[in-house]
Amino acid sequence: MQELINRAKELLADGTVARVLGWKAGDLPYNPEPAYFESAEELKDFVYNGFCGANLSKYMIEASKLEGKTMVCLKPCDTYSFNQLIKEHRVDREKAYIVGVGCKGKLDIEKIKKQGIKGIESIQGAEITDDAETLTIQTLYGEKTCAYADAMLERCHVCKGKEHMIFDEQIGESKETKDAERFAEVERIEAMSPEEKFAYFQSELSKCIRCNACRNACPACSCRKCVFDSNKFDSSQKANVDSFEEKMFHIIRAFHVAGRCTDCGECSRVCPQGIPLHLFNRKFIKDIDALYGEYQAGADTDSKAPLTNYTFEDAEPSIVGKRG
Amino acid sequence: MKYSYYPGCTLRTKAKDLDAYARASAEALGIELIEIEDWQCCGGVYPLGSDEIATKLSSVRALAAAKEKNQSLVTMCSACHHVIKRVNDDMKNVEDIRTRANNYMELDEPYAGETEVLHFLEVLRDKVGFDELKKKVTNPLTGKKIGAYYGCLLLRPSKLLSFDDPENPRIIEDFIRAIGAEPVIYPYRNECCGGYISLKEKEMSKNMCEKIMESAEGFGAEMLITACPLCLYNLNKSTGATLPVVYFTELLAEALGVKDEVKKEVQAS
Amino acid sequence: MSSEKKQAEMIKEISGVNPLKCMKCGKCSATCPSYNEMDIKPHQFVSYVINEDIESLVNSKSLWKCLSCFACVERCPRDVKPGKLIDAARQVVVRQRSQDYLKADEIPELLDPELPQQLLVSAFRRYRR
Amino acid sequence: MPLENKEFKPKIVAFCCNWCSYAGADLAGSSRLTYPADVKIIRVPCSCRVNPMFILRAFEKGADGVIMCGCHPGDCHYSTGNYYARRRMTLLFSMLDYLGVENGRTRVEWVSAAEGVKFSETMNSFVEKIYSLGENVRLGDLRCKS
Amino acid sequence: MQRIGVFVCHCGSNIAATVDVSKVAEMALMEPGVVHAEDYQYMCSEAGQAKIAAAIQEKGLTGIVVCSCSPRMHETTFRKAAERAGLNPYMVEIANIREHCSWIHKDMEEATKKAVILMRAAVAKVNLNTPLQAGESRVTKRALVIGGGIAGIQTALDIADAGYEVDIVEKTPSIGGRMSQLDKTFPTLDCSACILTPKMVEASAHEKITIYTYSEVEKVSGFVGDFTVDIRKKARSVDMNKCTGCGVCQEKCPSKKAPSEFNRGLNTRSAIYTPFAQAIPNVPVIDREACIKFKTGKCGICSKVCQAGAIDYEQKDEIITEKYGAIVVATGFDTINLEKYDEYAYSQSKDVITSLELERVMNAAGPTHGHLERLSDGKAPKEIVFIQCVGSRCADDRGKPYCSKICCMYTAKHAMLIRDKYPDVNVTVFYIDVRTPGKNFDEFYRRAVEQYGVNYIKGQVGKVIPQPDGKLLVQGSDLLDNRQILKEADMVVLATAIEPNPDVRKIATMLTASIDTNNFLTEAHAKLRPVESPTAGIFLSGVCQGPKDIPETVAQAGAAAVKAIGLLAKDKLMTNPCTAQADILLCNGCSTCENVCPYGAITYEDKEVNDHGIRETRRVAVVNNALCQGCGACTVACPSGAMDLQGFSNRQILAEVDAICR
Repeated sequence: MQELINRAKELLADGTVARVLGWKAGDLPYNPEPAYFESAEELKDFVYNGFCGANLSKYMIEASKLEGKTMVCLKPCDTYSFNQLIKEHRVDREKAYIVGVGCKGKLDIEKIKKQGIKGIESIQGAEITDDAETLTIQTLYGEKTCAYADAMLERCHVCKGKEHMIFDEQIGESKETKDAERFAEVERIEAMSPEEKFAYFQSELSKCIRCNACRNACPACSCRKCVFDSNKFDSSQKANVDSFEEKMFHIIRAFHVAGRCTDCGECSRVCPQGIPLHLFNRKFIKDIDALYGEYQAGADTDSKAPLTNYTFEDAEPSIVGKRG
Repeated sequence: MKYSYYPGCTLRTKAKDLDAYARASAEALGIELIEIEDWQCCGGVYPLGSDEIATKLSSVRALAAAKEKNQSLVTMCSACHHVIKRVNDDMKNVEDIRTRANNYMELDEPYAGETEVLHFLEVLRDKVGFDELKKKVTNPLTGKKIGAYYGCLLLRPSKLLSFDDPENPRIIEDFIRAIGAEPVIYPYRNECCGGYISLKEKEMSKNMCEKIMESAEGFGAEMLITACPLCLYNLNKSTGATLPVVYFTELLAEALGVKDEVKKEVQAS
Repeated sequence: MSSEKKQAEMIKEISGVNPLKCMKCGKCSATCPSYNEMDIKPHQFVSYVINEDIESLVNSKSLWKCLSCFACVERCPRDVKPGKLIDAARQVVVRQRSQDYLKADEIPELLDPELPQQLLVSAFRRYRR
Repeated sequence: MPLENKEFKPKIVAFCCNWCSYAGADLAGSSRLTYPADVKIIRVPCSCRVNPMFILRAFEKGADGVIMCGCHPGDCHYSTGNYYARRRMTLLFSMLDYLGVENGRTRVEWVSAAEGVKFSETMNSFVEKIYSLGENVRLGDLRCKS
Repeated sequence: MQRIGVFVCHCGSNIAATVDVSKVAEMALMEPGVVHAEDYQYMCSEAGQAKIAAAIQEKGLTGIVVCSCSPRMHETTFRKAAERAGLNPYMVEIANIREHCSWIHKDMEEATKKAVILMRAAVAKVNLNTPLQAGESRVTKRALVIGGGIAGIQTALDIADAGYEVDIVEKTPSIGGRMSQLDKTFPTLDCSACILTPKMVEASAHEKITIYTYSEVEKVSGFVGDFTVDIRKKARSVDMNKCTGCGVCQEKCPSKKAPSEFNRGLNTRSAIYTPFAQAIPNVPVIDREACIKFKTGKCGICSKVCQAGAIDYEQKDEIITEKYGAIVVATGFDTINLEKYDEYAYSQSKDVITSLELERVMNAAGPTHGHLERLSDGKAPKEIVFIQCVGSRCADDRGKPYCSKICCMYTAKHAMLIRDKYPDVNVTVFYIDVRTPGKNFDEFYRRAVEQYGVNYIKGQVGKVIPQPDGKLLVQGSDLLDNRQILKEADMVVLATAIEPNPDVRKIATMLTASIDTNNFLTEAHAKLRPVESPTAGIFLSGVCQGPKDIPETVAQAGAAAVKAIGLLAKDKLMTNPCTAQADILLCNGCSTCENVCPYGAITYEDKEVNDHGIRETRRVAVVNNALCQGCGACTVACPSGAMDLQGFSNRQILAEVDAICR
């Protein structure tokens, strides 16, 4: 972390960048938030640890409009999002000084709490430089421990890899955290009977409160105005006429980002209701891979997206019924 | 190359030698034919009726057994090939038959036409390759003018069997070339010999066989080969056998130089 | 439904053939190797089914003269496939017990030493229930 | 839940492209090839004009089945529209299937202007399927248990 | 709020017999925005249109719904009627209660209910309609004809005679097409070349016609009135300006083994060749596949013997880019491949030939110099069998489901000509039906039977059986005598099905012209617009649209020319205003729409926007209305809904959905 701060100070000092986009400590030990830093002074609040899950690439849309360059800290998985935004002309590569930061898996406070660890005062072992396999947590009720891997976000268990897809320089080591199959959960649902699938999604989606946190965090959901807020489809934000709208919202949101979603997992991370929203996007990714060839959004900036592409021999929609 | 082998009733009883030739040739070609356990007779005729289920089950059993081993199913006999391949197609494409047959079968996993059904000639053409076969021939049948007799069951209906061009086939001719002999093409090679009716309508099938023989002879054939034991019997029986008619496995064994050995064994047993 | 109509429906059902597709080109009859032995010719099978004259059909010699060689099935340009109709009519007959075309007691005299197993098997399947 | 005695009359929306399928439906009409009145056709210029939102909206408003018809792949009046539509619909239908919605409620069929017979056959079989599936309950409400 | 008038047409009894039209009108009055509703016998009649006009003026209507036949039939009629009464034509919507309702339903109550719903959907849509203004585009006064057969030549001549420039693009080295391969033509038995050659000469001499032979259309862009076409002029290896057409090169060329396309492969030609003696232009091409010089680098004899120095081995393909206002497709046909019909032994015997091959055999310039002889041994045949419907009228995938239309007549012609010239030759025709609708056609066929004694047998042939002695045994059925026939023949002629030229698929794709399942180009209306493609500015001439004989082809060629002339005569065209439009306030500038636009109609520009007080420069999509054809692909690709389609807007379609599901 110190190395990052030092580098940020240098870049600010020599005028390479006008500001730094990173994370600053929050009011709790586990809720750092994205922040701009414009001076060495401000950088004293800079943090980078296991709780810095937020994907900063989306902030670069606005930062691209600002005067001067912005140093942005991107984890390997965030760089996919950044590439995708370049492809869609939403960010200006020239306005970004990308520091690829190392990552050893990001933490999910909910997972820690689920282990019965309450009244958290401080957490050790979440620092990025730390090799510790274990988190040591001071609570009101004394010291607790928790294995780092057990506290990791779902997305880190299916990590796309340690490589930064785009960067100006790299700081810090990354660690392989993948220990699960990316599509296992999707496959588990696919194998259910229609009744089970329906029951599963019904129970998950009934938690939705339409807070739009998923939409706000999603780097692909970066429309100036969401269709659900505009009157173009008579779907503008209003009291839901019926419960169908939630489902429509999530299906359409997934559809709009299909072929563009890098599977960064922010939607699920930020959902206050803990709905596994990534399972919608990942279903599309799985289908796209199977039907139209492997495709990883954000792996490059110039390939044709699956939904703006076609082949003469593409599968017919009836394949859905035939897959059994 | 390992295959599930379905010998069929005739090659198991009256025509053991044809089976023995086939096995010996296969061995010479590095093909392993593993006989399906407890196979049952296919019935010899494909039951056309869309409501026939019971008559299709013996084929389904054999197919499911091959599937279990993840092997293709190979037959030497055109009738078995015809019946099993068509039943397989039913299992793959006709939902009603598939459902009902599976209800009878009580397999661990329902069978849905996954197995590939091959006539041994197809194995030679598509898996071994006739060029490759040619290289393995030690005793080429040079100079022999042979007429291929296809009959009906191998070729028709062509859409289902997708074996060869039903009106102008070439697989047996290519086979004949591969074993060093010269094929004679004659127009009656895909006309029926009347095998199925030869039990009750002897005169009719005799007429048909004679037409075939005459045509082959007219175009200069010295010998006919066939891939169907019923045709073999009928052509030999119903005509004065003006031309010798032999089974393709016998010639194959001869060309591969294993025939005499097999002959001895069969006679001994 | 009259019994003839029922039988006609049954033949259509078992065979899967729609006789109305026939354009009466006669290619089946031009193809059939047993043509001269048949009293009802292959192309006529279609009209017998359409006209529901099943009585004549099931009493026809043609049922037993058909070789099941599928030549008419292969060459029919209209996807009618008269061979399937003939087979279905034969089924209608042999499914009635007493109608077996091959009687058990006539088998021994038809046998000869080289007769392949499959001929007997297939004869049973074609002629008997 | 539908009343037991009430006869089920499905609502079925058919999106038809102007150049092939709408014309195919016209041909079915002028050839007097019947299909159930439950089908109502909406004319769109091309199958690629059909937004997944239209389909979901139809279900939201109580449709029991939605079918989309376009020119055969390769024959699109705008050359490539139906290729995009094909991918979009495949993914959408797969998603609906994933959510546990009976996939028989959605269908895509390519019908040319010359295929009046196919149009009517398609509609007949689709309506039959919808009758067999019954009223659309799931798509109407995924969130709350009724 | 709109003021909408609903007009329900009885269409005589076509609608009114099944739909309670007055009920529909009555129900319409309950719909939002509807201020007027009436029903009438024939809405499309002058009186019907007058009713619409009167209502527009009297009730101040702002929108119209006509419940009638398909919009494909009368949308334009009603739009024009509305326009005459002072209403924007795009404020008119049609509810199709005939083709989609009355004609397919029997139960009056059910049909009426459906008609009401279709009316509601149309009303819901009109409520959201906005007046649209058609733009204008210019017309390039030049036509392109693709294909240089009789259809293409006739179309080109007719257009050129009207004073417009025409280019003909022909794939082969000469114009003339299939007709140049024919010997005689029915039903008058004129010599084909004698009537075709003058037309070929006329076309080549016409000052308004440019002929590109040995050329293909490579790329088409643009739209009606303003197409841009790339034509690939393949390297001929002969300088067209220098060549005198003396023919010495062809004589001296040592490579003479290439199969002659013109003679259907029945004999061979030299590597440098003109397809036939009367070829236009009379300039040979070098077949580089066959040429020794191109294959080995050695030879060059043609260059040595050419006094004009016209041979140019270095010549390269050339791309010519030209603008056209109209394009006529006249790509013609070929016979189907007989590979799948080997029961007729076509690939097994040289004496089994197609009818087109027989044309060449009977032609004095053909492989046998016009002598009727067997191609296997040159012997004169004594018995000839013709087989009809080979590959036509087939329900399976071996052949074609349609009737090829010309075979009955040309077979009668062949039979007659053979019997006339060789009275000792017996001719038998196996037929399924003899179809002779046409002026003097049946009389012609009867002459073949009555005057020339051609033996017609009703029944198909099952198999042609080559015999060891070279004869052909024909096994067929005689359905009238109920017998199977075995007939020994010396030659068998197959009336092979015709199919559209295989290139037409590629061309149709470039033109975005629709094609049916048999690869015939689709006409805009089967009865009322038979020579126009549904794609504006594309016209159809000859067999590319459907099987037809020479008189019909020439008639259609003329009709296509008239339609093209009608277009070229205009100085400006009204463009379809139903195009895409980007809402720049919503546009993300992501380029997704650009990626799916088949017309390149979308570009991105940096534009100054004022988004609720925020002024900034944004990258936004801009639609070129002249290029946009209104497919809507972009509207769905756009995630933010910035892209919408005028006339088929998201809200309009959703309103229809809602109305139907209500």
